[in-house]
Amino acid sequence: MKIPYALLTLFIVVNFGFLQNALIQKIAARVGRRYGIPVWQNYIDLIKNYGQRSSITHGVMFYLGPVFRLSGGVGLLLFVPSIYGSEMFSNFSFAGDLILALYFVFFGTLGMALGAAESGHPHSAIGITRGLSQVTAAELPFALAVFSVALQYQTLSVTDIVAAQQGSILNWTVFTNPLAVAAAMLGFLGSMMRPPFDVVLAPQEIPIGPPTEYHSSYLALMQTNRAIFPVAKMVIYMSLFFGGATSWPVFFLKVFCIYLWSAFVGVVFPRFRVEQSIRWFLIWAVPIGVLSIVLM
Amino acid sequence: MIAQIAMATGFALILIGLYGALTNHNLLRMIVAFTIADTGVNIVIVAVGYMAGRTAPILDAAVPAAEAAQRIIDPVPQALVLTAIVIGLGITALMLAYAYKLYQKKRTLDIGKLTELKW
Amino acid sequence: MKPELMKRMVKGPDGQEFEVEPLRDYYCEAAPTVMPAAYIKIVEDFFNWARSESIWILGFGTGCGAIEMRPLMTPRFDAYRYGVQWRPTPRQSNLFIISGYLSVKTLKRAIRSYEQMQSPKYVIGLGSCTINGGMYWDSYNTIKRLDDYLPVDLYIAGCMPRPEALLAGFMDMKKIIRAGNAEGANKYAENFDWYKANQKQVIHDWDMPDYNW
Amino acid sequence: MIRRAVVLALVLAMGAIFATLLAGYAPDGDLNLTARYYADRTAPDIGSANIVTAIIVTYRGLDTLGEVTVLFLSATIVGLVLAGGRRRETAQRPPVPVGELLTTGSRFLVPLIMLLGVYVFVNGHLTPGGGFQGGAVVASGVLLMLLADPLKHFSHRLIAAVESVAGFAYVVIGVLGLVLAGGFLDNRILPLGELGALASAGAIPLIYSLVGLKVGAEFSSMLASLSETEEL
Amino acid sequence: MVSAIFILAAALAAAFLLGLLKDEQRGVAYAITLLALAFMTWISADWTWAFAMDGAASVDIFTAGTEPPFAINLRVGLAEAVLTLIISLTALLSALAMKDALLALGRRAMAVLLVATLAFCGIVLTRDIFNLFVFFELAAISTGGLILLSDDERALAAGFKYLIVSQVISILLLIGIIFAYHATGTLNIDGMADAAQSILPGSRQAFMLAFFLMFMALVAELKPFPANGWALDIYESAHPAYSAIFSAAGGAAALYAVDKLLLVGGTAWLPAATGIGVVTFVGANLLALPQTNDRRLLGYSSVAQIGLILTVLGQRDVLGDLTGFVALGLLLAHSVAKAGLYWLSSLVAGRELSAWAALRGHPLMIFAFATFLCLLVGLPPFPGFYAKWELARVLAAEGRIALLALILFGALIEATYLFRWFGYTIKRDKPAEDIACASGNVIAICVAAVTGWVLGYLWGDAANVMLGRGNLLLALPLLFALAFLLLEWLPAWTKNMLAIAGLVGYFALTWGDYDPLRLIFFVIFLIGGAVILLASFHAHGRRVGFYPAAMLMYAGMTMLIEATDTFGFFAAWEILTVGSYFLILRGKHSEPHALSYLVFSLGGAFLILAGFALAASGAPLGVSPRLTFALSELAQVAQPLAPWVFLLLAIGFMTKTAAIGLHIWLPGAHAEAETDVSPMVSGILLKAGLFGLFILLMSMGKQQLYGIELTYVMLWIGAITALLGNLMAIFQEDAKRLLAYSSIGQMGYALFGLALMNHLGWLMALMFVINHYIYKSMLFLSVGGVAKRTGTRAMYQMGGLIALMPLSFIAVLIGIIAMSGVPPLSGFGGRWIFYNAILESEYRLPMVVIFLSGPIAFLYLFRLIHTIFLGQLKDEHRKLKEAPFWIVLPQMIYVVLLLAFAVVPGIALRRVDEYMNQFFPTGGLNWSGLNISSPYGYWDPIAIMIIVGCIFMTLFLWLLFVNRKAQKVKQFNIVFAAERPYRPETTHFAWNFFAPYRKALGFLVQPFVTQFWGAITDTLHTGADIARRFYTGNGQTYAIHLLGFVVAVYLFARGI
Repeated sequence: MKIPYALLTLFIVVNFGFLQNALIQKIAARVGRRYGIPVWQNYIDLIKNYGQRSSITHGVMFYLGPVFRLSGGVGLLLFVPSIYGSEMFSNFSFAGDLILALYFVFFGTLGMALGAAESGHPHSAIGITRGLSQVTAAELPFALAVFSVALQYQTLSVTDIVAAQQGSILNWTVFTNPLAVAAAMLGFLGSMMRPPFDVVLAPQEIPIGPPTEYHSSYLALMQTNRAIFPVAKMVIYMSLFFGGATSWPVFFLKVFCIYLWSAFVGVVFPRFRVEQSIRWFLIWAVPIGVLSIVLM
Repeated sequence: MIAQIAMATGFALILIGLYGALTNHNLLRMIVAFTIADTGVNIVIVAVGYMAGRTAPILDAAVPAAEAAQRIIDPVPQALVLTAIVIGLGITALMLAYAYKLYQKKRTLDIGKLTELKW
Repeated sequence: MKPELMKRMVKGPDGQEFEVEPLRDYYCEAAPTVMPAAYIKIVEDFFNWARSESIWILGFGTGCGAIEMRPLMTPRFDAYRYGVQWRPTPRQSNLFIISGYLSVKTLKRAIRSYEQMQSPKYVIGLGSCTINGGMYWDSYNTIKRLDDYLPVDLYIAGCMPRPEALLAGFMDMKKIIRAGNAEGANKYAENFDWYKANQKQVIHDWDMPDYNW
Repeated sequence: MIRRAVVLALVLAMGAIFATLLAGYAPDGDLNLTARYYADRTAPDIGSANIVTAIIVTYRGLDTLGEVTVLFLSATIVGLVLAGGRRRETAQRPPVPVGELLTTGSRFLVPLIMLLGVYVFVNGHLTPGGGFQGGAVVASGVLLMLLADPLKHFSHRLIAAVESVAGFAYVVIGVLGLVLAGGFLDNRILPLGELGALASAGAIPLIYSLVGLKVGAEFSSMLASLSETEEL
Repeated sequence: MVSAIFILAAALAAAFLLGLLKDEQRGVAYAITLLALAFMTWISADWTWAFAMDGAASVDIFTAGTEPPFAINLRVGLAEAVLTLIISLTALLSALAMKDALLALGRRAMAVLLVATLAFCGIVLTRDIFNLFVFFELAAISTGGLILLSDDERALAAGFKYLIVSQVISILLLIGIIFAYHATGTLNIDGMADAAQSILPGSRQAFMLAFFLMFMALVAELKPFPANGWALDIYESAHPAYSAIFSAAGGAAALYAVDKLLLVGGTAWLPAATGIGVVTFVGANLLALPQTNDRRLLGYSSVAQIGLILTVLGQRDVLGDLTGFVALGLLLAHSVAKAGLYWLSSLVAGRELSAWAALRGHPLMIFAFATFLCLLVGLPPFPGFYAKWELARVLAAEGRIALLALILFGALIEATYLFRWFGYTIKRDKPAEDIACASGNVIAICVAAVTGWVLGYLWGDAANVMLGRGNLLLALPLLFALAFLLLEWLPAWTKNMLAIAGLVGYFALTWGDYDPLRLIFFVIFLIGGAVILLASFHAHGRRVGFYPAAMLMYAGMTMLIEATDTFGFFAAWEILTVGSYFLILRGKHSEPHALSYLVFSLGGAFLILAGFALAASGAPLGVSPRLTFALSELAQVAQPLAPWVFLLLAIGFMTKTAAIGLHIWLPGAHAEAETDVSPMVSGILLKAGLFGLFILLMSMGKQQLYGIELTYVMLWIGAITALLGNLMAIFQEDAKRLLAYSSIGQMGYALFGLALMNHLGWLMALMFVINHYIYKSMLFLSVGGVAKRTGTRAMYQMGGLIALMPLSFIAVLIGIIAMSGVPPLSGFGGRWIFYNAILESEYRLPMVVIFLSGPIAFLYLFRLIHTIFLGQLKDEHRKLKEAPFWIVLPQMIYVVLLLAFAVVPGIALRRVDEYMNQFFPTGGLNWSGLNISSPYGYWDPIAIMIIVGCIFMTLFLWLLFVNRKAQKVKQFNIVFAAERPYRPETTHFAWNFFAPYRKALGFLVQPFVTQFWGAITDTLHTGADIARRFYTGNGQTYAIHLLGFVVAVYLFARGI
């Protein structure tokens, strides 16, 4: 009985993802006083890429890259209950708790890295090194925040954490455990590939890092993932720190606001080199995380 | 009193012998010094056996077997000293032979030159 | 032929000697094939509509026209509104703008990039230099007619057309694509030998496979 | 210079130890336990007039056996060490001219010395002296002969034979002591005889004469090998 | 029974008889000598048999038919019989060994040899002090004579130095004897001992001084440390066979003389003997470090061993009746080993240590050499091991910790330079001329080796009878391992089959009687070992030396599990250390690393020995020191002692799991080992350390030392090890070193889990044990297979092998997915339990360090797979074949195992979970059906696997369908900014892969630890190098040293 509802959640989130990405790009454009892309542009790009007639392949692992990536995104989304309280939209969260979500993030990254490496392109290899270094550094504050929250609520299951935050706004984690949320949000910046930390996919740096050799239908899969993955991650942030969503409108609003946080920071700051971003996380984000644990 | 004097001379001879052996570089002088030390030791050994007012441990007309226990001095050190002398001779003979052979091979009698085996 | 592309004998770690022929071993030698359109027309129209609405341009500026493309990214002209985007790799791009004179040396790179693009792919030539050699008509090292070497879909005249002209050009390009006449890739595949002959006639140090996948 | 100072210091330290020994020394009033036993028991048990000889040959027989081996060992090793030198001896160097007085004197004295030596080690159990002293006297006789006639060739075979036979006999007597009498090297394998007589004190005279012969042979072999290598 | 006096009489008679022979009859003379020596050996053997078997009392032999105090008597007890047997046997074998030298010098030398043997036997037998002096002088003179046998013309100078020193010794001894006679009135040792008690106070001081002189003279004979230059020169220059006699027989005799003398002196002089002994042991061993001449090194080692035995004699008051067992054990081990080594040195032409590489062509000689080294260092089944154990136990019981520490430190140094030498023999390049295989020498060596093993058995038996210790040589696993020594002539694959059958068979036999925890380790050790051994089928030829070493390691591990008492545990620990050392040493460049492995492991083992000894001492409570100490009784150790025991044992076990600070041996040892040895050592051996830690924590639980919680410190060590281990792994260029450092990191994780001291923490540690075994062995095998094919281990020289070696690629892919903890596979299980565990524990800060090391593990794993399998294929690797079948097969088994373990972790963990309840009742997992839930969260492995599998397959099939017409391109068809890539080498990105991390966190991996240990070893070496200049080679200086030594001891004795 779970599968159709899960597919429904997936459908909603994919569409919401595409629209949200377009909207965020439009906002970024408007900051640059540009009109920005039409909201449905992502759909068109997807169809065009999927519609490409020819494609090349570097080997089996080249196929597995985008497949790992997208299954990572979809899996992450489905292992965490989207809507609190509704049996329909708790997806496959029975399979594993917060730790599963925390480690499933690496599933996509690992697959992407393997696929890009198979292409044999040195630029994609350098891109992967940068991506992995940065993501692992960004992972630490988030892990500390998760540990602090787990300590605070004495549980690892997402539904229980969300349940503990119901009632008034004041008992959201952002108010009861601000340090953890601060660390998590700083960590969040690192994993969203937005400007301060976007050296990995930056178009001009080394031709767009890992996905250099990907095109047509592979790129189509990656684009769908680029829609789902951020939303899936933000669902976790929302459930842990911002009281979770009891209905879809609340869900869309909260996810959008979290995404705005990384957009605002992204639009303002220039690009970090990788060792600068590693140092930045270790000097700024980690102490806050540690404080949140120690003070717990 | 006599025993003390004899023993003192014995010790003095030992010390002189040791000092001679440990400062002279020439092998032969060392050997001679050691013989002096050996004689010193022998004197000490005999001096230990001395007992005032007694005679040599030979049972003859002068010292009948019956009152031997009161008349003779302690025979044991004398027996020991005999062996000590013979052994001292043995080692000295060997050292001389070695000195000769070393001179034959190395054309020198200076102990300071025989230091190939070190560290 | 460069030494690294020469045929050479190589000894494997287990002592086995074998011959390595770089051009055969490093590159795929398959010739391009004609890519048929989707099965039914309605699907092809739909795809063409999508292709026209999201044209990804290869960031490969040759000659003086490339500078004209920069304003399109700025708020004043903002080509993103029309679904136009610049992609750094030929793999992911559909449109190749030859913006100005094309020296033989750059032609070699242009051909390599064009062949690495996925079909359907379109070429736009800017300025007169691509049409008839322009002011370099008698130069020894530029090519005179772009059409002999790459299948061109659209020319935008002007000794360097202004951004507005480019935008207009894009609009025309959209019409061509939507009409389904932008089959430059298949044309290239059909007369592949003709194109190759022209190209080899001009490029003398041909040290790459016939078709660069 | 420091070396001498260090040696002096060490020797003085040893001197201090000896001084404490000397100070602590007090000659005994009367014979201690072992000496008293020897004094009382030598006459009846061993029957030797000279108690020192009794101790040397019987009571501490093993020591003496050890001594004899020490001498045998020194002779053999000296022979071994100087063996290398003997080959050069055959190059007949002109003899050093020997004084008239020495040759005649030695011809007269040598037999007397030999006689004295033999007397000393035969009467070892009666009069002071014994095998070793007698052997030494005999060796001095041999030395005198060597001095008189440097090229005098002693047959090493003979000397070695005498030495070995004497040694072997000594060991056999020791074993006999074990088999027949109370223990190894016990002199009661022969009748004790009465105190003071020549044939008294069991096997002591026999042992002591064997020792005398052996010591004489060893000294002469050492002297011979030393003299034959005089080419320094 | 022939009276012992005939030993002396026969020798003398033969010596004199030789005089009668003509010079030409050298053969006859040699025959007589051998006959005489054989007769002497037979008598002493006869006596030994009588005493050992029938347990008869010691027999006195009177000379000259009168009772002892008035005549010289000889006593023959068990000790004397054994010592005379050793002396005469060594002399006989040495006579065989120096046959040509003896024949060259003629009958005189043979006579001197006989007299030398006589003298040594005399020293042992006689009970009269002056007679002892005579025999000592006889020994001195005969040594002077026998030195001429050597063809080294420096021997003469050594002889002369020896004579000078013996003159000084004789002076001291004579004066001592005469004044002792004067004070006590008798020359008989036993008489003197009784008289000494009842001496009147006036002359007591004089007697003490006399005794001091005698004692110093005899101790000088024992070559005490500062004053033994002369002995070393003799050892170096004399004929090796004679050095064997001088060291084995001379040492034994002099030691027994000192032992007899100590009876006279009473307990006042024991501390002095101990002091001199320990100074000699440690000093000689230290100075042996920079030695390069093999015979001089053996000289130092024999001086050290004699010093050790003197220390044991000095502890006579504490050891009581064990003194015989311990002192004789060490003495016999020393004598047999030293004689054997000297005979071996007579075979080898060159004098440097690496010249012994000539032995390599002769496996028998290598075996003998290894036996002698193990005898000397006192490794299990040999007597030295039992002796060392009892010594440690008693010393700890008496609270003499400093002495125990010094002895263990000296033993460690000795093991270092001996096994460094063994490493040179196995690994350095063979010199030109082969060894001179004279039959006499070979016989002697073989007899010595066999005696060594027989002694091992005898001491085991004695330990079993006297102290209830299990006789190691009767342990089935060890016997199985040693049986392989006899099967060396079989081809490798048969031996491999036997080995696997043995392992699996033994498992099938005994797996029933273990609790779940031990069972898991048992499965990993035996079944895991069998699977890895499958990879050994790839080797061809006979692989001499591999199977005994491997089986020794496995035997050690099985005995470790079976051990119930501390002795069994420690014996197993040392057996597996020795076995693994020989195994690692087989690698091509593994010599320095194998040595550092051995030194660290032995250091750790000695700490464990000290720990167990302390635990058994139970001194503070006045509890009588326990003979056998069960492992479970570790819990009852008294409070003031328990933290120290915990500390020692923990550090000992942590050297084996390579915690930070003790880890520098691991990368070299695991990387340089052979293809199929690396997984054994890394996958299985590290678990032995963890097993030890489990036992320790199970029994002793939390301990406080000066207010610091020791498990908390272990927590930090585990965390830092995990972080730095993983961090160092990132920057490695060599694939196997990367995996080795990752093992350090993983062990850090397991240590962390253990130190959490809660239910889930231990469960996590166990999960890591299982997981780490599976994927580390798989990764090592696959990297080994690739290295075998490509001929290199440097990752930047490989690349693009995915098409050529697909199976290895799959194995590595599954391995890294599992290892990085990514959900579907079993690594995630470990991480999940880890999270639950840290939630329960009350500590906070160490978790931060562990969190960082988690993702970092992901980095180096990707580097491994990228640089080897993906990226650009090099020209010379175009024609590579897949890794050999037998190396790939175990990998495939592991893949299946991993998948199975990922889906159903319950099979291994469920029963262990219940077993853990007895230690930590709260916080267990409950295994309801498919779902595993803990107090905090839940985890459903099967559901995850299915969901991820379905999503993955649908997308994969979809993409395959869409790209069915995709054009397969080759390696240079890449978008290279419209240019053509130059060459595969320059377009494969592998060198300095994680440059950003090095820039950001490079400061964390500065080699501080290596510098620290390097500094220690350098100071030891340079210190020893400067100190040994003390022996200037001048005979006179040596005599001055001796005099100075006497004066120093006098001042020291007067001081106390």
